[in-house]
Amino acid sequence: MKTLTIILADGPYISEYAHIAFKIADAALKRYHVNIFLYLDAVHIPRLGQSPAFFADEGELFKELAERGAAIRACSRCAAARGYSANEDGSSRDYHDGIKITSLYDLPEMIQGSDGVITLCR
Amino acid sequence: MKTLTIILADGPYISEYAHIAFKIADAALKRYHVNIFLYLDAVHIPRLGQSPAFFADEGELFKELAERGAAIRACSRCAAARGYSANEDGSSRDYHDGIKITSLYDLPEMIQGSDGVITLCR
Amino acid sequence: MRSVFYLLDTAPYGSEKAFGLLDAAAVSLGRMEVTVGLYGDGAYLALGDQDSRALAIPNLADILRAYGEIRVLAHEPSVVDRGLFSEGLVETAELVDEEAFLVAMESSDCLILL
Amino acid sequence: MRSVFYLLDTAPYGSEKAFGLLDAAAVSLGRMEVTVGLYGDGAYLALGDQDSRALAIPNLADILRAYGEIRVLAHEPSVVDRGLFSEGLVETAELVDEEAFLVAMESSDCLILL
Amino acid sequence: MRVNREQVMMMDVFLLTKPPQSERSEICLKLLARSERSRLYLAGDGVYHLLSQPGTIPPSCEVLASKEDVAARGVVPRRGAEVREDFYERLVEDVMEGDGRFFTF
Amino acid sequence: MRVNREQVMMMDVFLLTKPPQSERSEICLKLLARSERSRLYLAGDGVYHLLSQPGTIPPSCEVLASKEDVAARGVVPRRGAEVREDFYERLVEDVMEGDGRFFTF
Repeated sequence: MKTLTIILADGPYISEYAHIAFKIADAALKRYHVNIFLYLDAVHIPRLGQSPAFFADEGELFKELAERGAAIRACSRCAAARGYSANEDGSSRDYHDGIKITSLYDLPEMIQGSDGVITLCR
Repeated sequence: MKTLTIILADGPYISEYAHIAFKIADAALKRYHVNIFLYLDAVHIPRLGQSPAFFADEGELFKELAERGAAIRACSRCAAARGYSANEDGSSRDYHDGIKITSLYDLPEMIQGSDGVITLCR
Repeated sequence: MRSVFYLLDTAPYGSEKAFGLLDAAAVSLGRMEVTVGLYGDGAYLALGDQDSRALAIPNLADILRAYGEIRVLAHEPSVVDRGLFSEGLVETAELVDEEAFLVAMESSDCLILL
Repeated sequence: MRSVFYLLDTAPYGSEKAFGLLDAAAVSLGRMEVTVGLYGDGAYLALGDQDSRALAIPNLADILRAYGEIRVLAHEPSVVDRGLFSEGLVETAELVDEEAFLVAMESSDCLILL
Repeated sequence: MRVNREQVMMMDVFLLTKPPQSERSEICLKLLARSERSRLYLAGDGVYHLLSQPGTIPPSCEVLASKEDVAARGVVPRRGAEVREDFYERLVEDVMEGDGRFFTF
Repeated sequence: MRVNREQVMMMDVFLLTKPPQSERSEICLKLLARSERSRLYLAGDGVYHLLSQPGTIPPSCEVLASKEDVAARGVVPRRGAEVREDFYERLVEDVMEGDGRFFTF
């Protein structure tokens, strides 16, 4: 199966890129494997307990992508800086299930093994 | 005592504005009352448990400003969207002490009562 | 501070800034004289036929219309550069030249950009 | 993907993007051919005499120097427009004209912008 | 969805989400002008390019735009474009199955 | 710190943190050009304005720059400027005690 990697760098709501990434991943998961790497402010996306008044809850949407098989990984340096701590297996009590905090070395690994790479940020 | 209001809209680390605001507030608190309104992504600034590898912990710095008397308020809509819930008194279990989640109506109130207003964002 | 100028220089929908700026302008009404200035990509906010239902986000043109007390100035050179001059624009937006736009910024007590 | 082009178009220090981009480029070495392209305000990263100790942030020019295997292309028109042409630039940065810059983007398997 | 391989071959694909006056749009349009065969996907603030002067986007370039983004922004296309509801399905297909180059801006 | 009231009166104060090619810098410089008496504070990426062509900032404008930001970015000022360690103290003083206008970009 071919692989698509999406790289994000913005948090949810402030820009629409988390949501555009969701729409791309949603379409891609029907036929392809999908990786999503959360870099810089994008580590805020999988946070539990988001309650936006006017937008869809991006955390829930990304959880759904993970349930459907997307490999979603957040940069450990960026996550730690912003207050998200990782358990030994990379999961986080602040994150939705299935989304892991991981090393930046996963980024080139994802890129190298991909047939398509899309970076979205402001 | 004269009042300075600082309005922020970026999260910590991704831009240097949280840190510039700290330096301005640090200087201003010697002679003036300081308000800081955290809007949009700036509601991430007072989060507990930040552990940046290469920068100062902005959460700790803003806690210090609050201890020195700065009134630091975060927009409730923006905070709820991003997963920060408020207790009845406006405090949050996710935030450093002294920083409150409040209504956007505090913003014009702060502006109206100020002798200087500085907005910093990307 | 008795008057505030909110300057919008980013396009609506692509970021939360336009919505956040309008929300801040709306809650400032009654307390202060409020001007919203549309400059650069902020000029896109003036497009009249916005329909954001499929994005499930509030219609920002309708917010402009709902708060008629907000003075909305659209910077004409920005409007022209973006090919918006011949488009239908929101009725409450006032097209002003650069001089008038800068004078409005200078004569407000306080400038806020998001 | 066997080659990656990281495009930096924002100034260093003002945002985390320059640091994040260099970090990503550094960890990509060994796995892929890595080019960092400095375009627009990204050209400021090439200034040679950076000293960020007072900001307590890593020196980004030194990071460029430390990873000599990264091919660093500075877009000449961006450098000239910013008055950097006569400044001392980081030794590992290669000044290239627009044609060469675009060709390098086109010939990489993958383009990443932050 | 069936793919016509001939049609997809050697087609350069661009995804653009930035408005016309941005520097990233400018780079995108430079690369687009150099491509012999191209398809441009406009999403988010990229749909404002549909208001541009004729000629900014090469006439030979096929343009697709995201329907909900065009509607939200109140854009009436001044240039021929397919405004599609299945925009993201088409984009993904092109990114994954095309063998031209792909760029996002 | 003692303040010379005469000196502070009717001085327009600008804080600029954006680099020269940005649109916000452009607006700031337009307002600066219209001011009869001005002081420009450059912090963050604003210090890159010290590399600008002479004439971009009005010659009569007093320019102050944040020392740590100038050093970090490796900027050698091409224009007369006070590169100060007490930059923020001075800025706050001017914002709070001046009775000209104040703008941040």
